[in-house]
Amino acid sequence: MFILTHLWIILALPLLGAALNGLLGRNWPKTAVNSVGVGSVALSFLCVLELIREFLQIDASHLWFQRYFNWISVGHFTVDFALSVDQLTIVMLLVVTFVSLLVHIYSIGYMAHEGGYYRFFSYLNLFVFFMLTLVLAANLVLMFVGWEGVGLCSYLLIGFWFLKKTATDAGKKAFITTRIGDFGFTIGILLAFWTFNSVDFGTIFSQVASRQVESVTSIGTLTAICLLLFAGAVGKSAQLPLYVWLPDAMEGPTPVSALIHAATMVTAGVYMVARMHPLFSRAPLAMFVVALVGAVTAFYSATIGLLQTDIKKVLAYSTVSQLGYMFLGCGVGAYAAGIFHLMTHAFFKGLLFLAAGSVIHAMSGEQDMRKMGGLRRKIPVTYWTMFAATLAIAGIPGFAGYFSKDEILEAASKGPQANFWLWLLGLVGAGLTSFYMFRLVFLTFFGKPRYDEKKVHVHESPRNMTVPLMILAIGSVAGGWFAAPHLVGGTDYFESWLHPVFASYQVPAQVTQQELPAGEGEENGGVQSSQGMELLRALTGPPVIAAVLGLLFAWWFYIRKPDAAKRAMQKMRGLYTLIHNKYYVDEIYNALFIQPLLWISTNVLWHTMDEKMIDGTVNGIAHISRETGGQVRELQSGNARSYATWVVIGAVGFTVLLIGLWMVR
Amino acid sequence: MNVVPISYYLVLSAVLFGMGAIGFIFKRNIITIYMAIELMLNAVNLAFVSFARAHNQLDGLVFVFFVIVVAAAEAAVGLAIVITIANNRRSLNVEDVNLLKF
Amino acid sequence: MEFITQHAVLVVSLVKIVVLLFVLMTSLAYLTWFERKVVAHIQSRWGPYYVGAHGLLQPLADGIKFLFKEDVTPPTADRLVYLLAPFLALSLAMTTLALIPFGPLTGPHATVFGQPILVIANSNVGLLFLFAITSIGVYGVALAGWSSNSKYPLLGGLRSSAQMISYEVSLTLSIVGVLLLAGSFSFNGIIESQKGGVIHWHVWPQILGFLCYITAAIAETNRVPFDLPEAETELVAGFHTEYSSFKFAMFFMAEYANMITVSCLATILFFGGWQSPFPESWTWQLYLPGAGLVLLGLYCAYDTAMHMRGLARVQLAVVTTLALIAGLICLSHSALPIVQGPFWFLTKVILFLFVYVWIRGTLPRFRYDQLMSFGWKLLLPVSLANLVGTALVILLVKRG
Amino acid sequence: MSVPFILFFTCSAIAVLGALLLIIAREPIHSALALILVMVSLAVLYLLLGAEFIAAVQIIVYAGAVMVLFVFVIMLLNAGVEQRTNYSKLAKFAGVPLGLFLLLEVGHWMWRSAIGSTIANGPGALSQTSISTPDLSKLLFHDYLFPFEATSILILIAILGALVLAKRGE
Repeated sequence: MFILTHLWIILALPLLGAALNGLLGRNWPKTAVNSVGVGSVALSFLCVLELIREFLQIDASHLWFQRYFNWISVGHFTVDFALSVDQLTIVMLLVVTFVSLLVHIYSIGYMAHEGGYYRFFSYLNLFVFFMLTLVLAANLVLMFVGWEGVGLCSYLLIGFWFLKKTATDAGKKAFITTRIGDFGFTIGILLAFWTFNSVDFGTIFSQVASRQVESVTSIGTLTAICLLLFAGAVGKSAQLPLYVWLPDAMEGPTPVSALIHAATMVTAGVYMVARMHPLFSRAPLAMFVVALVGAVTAFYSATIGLLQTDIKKVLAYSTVSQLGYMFLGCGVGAYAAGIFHLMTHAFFKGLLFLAAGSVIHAMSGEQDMRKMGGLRRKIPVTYWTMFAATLAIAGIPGFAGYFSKDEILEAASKGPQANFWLWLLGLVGAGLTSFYMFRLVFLTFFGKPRYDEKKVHVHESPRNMTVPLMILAIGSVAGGWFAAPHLVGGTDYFESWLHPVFASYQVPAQVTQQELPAGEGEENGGVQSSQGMELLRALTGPPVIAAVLGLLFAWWFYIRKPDAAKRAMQKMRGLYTLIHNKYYVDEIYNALFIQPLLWISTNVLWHTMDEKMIDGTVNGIAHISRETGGQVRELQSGNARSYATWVVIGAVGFTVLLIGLWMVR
Repeated sequence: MNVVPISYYLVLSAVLFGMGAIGFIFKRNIITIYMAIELMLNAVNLAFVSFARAHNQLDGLVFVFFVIVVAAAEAAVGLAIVITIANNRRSLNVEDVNLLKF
Repeated sequence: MEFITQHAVLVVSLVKIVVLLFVLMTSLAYLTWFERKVVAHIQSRWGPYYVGAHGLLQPLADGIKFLFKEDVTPPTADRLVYLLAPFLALSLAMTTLALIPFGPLTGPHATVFGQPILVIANSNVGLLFLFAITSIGVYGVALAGWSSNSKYPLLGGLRSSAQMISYEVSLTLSIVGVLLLAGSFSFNGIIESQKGGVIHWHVWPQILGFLCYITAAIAETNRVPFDLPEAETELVAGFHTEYSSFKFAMFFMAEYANMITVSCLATILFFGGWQSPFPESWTWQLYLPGAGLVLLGLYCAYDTAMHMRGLARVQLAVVTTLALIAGLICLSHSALPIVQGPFWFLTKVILFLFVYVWIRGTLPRFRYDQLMSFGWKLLLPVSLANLVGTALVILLVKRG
Repeated sequence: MSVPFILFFTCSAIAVLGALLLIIAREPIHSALALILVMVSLAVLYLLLGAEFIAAVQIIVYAGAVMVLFVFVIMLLNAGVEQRTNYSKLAKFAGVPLGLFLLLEVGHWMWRSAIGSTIANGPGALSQTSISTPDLSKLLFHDYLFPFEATSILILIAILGALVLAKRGE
């Protein structure tokens, strides 16, 4: 029970690492920095494992809650520094610590030749600390702390090469864009407190449990809260319309993209929605919005991903769309599925990024896929691992992505809040996903080398980079097998593991029938049909077909007839340019928000308010006082008798005053 | 009635104080200005004593002591300053000692 | 008659003042004679001899001379102050004597109409008043020095004021020890506290204080060896260089009056005032004054018979008869108690005056810086130490 | 007219005259003498009020020490007749009249204020007993011990200051 009672250790370790590296690491040898950075994360990973061991021994039916000290106490607004653990947390903890451990190891190799080595590791550790805070937090405010903290670290790491203008800009963009969402999040927290007189998850949920479900038409506080919180999620998890920062965030080092912008931070939104599921379940409208946003984003960014030429940009857009899937899952009530996808996605997308990083490393900094090709032989490890990840994300049966995505789509089609159009969007998105992913693979590894081989000599990455790749590959291959039995009508272990969390605050009975996780729903269906049929149906389901189609198209366009792609482009030029320019969203935002804002802040705030009003007042005051001083100082004539006269004048005045007062009395 | 009313003393002290104030302004010689200050202090002392007598409390007299002490200290330092001024400026007229101004 | 009984205070005080003034004037005059004689004998001279027997009429002659000399006032002098200074000096010097008790205030024949005979003003803070008056005494000298508007007097005045301020401090401090022992500001209290013979006098515990006091007192009265304000070798005659005739005489009288005051004070503070040195039980001591006078008379008679010729013989005969009569009166039973106090008191005072003259006859004059450093660096610390020590001892005695 | 009244009026008259002289005299020494006069008469008034000790201290410290210091300094600097310059118009036209006004104001107020009248027949006003010095010393050395020490320190500092200044003066 040690770790369970001392949860803070898990947080403290990375923080300690960050502090050590950040404050002292400047003059340390690389090995010391490594051992601190990686060691701290590894230790907290071990702590998590121990935590799980202990967690399995206790009655895990409800939230395990640990209060450490009272942090804020204003009136009856009290916030404790309290941590809580349940199955959902455990999953997140595992993902976060595991992936970040791998990324740390990977970074040793990848960042080997970079300046500010210690800074990088200190940031990474700090990020881990904040992410774990976010995950372990037992109340909204503490969660918000982690929420902002990861934002900060993401900003720092995106702008890690702060000499590069684009990098710093991207950092700012990320920070500001997220901030917009966080604004909603903050208000959501306040509203939640206003409603429940507490920000503590336990109390909120117990109060919610007694509340009425708000119908789609009637918008109550719950809906408002959910929508506001979701706004934060939209910002943080790069959904429409706030996704714009994520592609730019690729300016950061690749490990960062892998850890923060694929595996962990961006999924914080999903985690939050899942964590707040009692509220969402009772606000159908909010649920629908979540689902809608998720689906649309999934499809939309998939389309953008089609034509990206920068290998990391492709991955970025695919991340956006995958996040969309997760939200879709949560939106249609299949939180488990969403989280499941989150986990698998953490594996394969992290892997993809790391592999891409390895490719870039091999191409010594080249990111444009059109200048690659035929790397299959030169960097086999990277190739194989990446291929596995691609299969996974494309949703080829048997691989991790398949199970999770399949569950989401299934929930979208058959779940309680099933909606055909959302399902359709998701489906098409899945097809597009597999298309652009295979396009990426083919462009990168197949065909002839399109780079000049004398200049660039391609080399496989060092061991400490490839090992994480392999580990993650295993993860992304086998990560989904928890759910495998469910194909043949068995139970979905992941589902059942998370079941207590999502079952604890169910909405009243008549809904539960539908709200039951897809697994059981499937079982009911599975009674009359045989397992073989079941398996067949699952393997030939629409998602699979879509995935295979995508694969074939990609093969056709980029292996079989490379020029076909161009012809296709000629055909639908308008659409091409539109998509190629990412629907001009950045330009639109620029025109709609940024330019007016700039104009206002330049002309109104700066030139008028600041220069004219504020400076005017200040200088004016200074001027006035100088003038008056110039006049008044004449009084100091240096003649003591005048001073004496002033004294006497004061005395007379005072006496008159006294007498007056006395007379009045 | 065989005893002088206290208010007489008070009036006297007020008058003396006023004259001290007038002298304080009117005189030009630093030393005499000091004397005017001493006069004011004396007037205040008189007021103290008469109040003490009026309320049968000795505290007033104690204050008189303190006033006297302060006056003595002030005279010591002040006269030392006067001597220095006289040595430096060759004049005791307050209005000639006017370097410290705007 | 009933006027007297009604306004006893007024009448009796007036009478006392007149008597005291008369006595004081004559004694001042004869103090000069005394001094000159003693100094002369110290320096093995005869001193005044020709004017009257043993020059006894010399003071009279001097007085007449002063009265009839021309009174010169320097044209540049500040007339008012110039005039004021000597009066200030003399009047203040004399006023102090009003506070001195020459004998017991109570007892047989000690009071008339309930008013004590042997003291003019009896206050329970008499000592303070005495100090107050003496402290103002400075002005006489200082103003004289300033007003006569010439350099020697100015220097003399400066010196004297500085000297008096500096020595007044240690004078006062040296006395506080006695005050602590006596626990009273009134002369009577102090004298009463030394009841019972020589051993109870304050000289013994306060010997240090006494020495400080006597030194400071000499300086305070501008006497040798501290007579720098009138150091004839340096500043012609100090602050009274410009003064002539009776104003000059006033300064002189003031100086002698101060001497007397200081001696009285010493007597009261340290030597048991008007109390006799012998314990009460010795009754024969009551006859001492009478006996003394009679012996004096007898000596004078012998002198008259043997050495004197002509007019001097007549005078001395008068003196003799006076002495004898006085002695007989003193021996008379009714007068016995009254004369005791004054007798002892005057004897002690005269002794002190003799000491004064003695010192003048023996010691040379200090240098000014010596004077100052002596006053501030030796006298003041010693008297302070004495004060602290006394206080500590008293505290300890009181405690256990 | 009883004795105290006569004493009071004579002394107060002397005091006021002295103050007047202090103001109008051009010769610093005369001003000093006038001030001494005022102080002595004030001392007599203290006696009249039964504060013998204060009276004595007044004369010893003020008349006997402070004023002697003044006279000494005047003699030392040989301060001549004060020249009546009028560089400060303010003092000439506002100061003196205001001072006069202050005098009349306060005096008048004191005269007819209720405070004055109540005090005139206040508790201690009619008792002629003189204030006992022991009580005074008790008060001074017990209740006001700390201020007493503070003033002693003040004096020490004053001495040092005077020394330093005088040294620089030489």
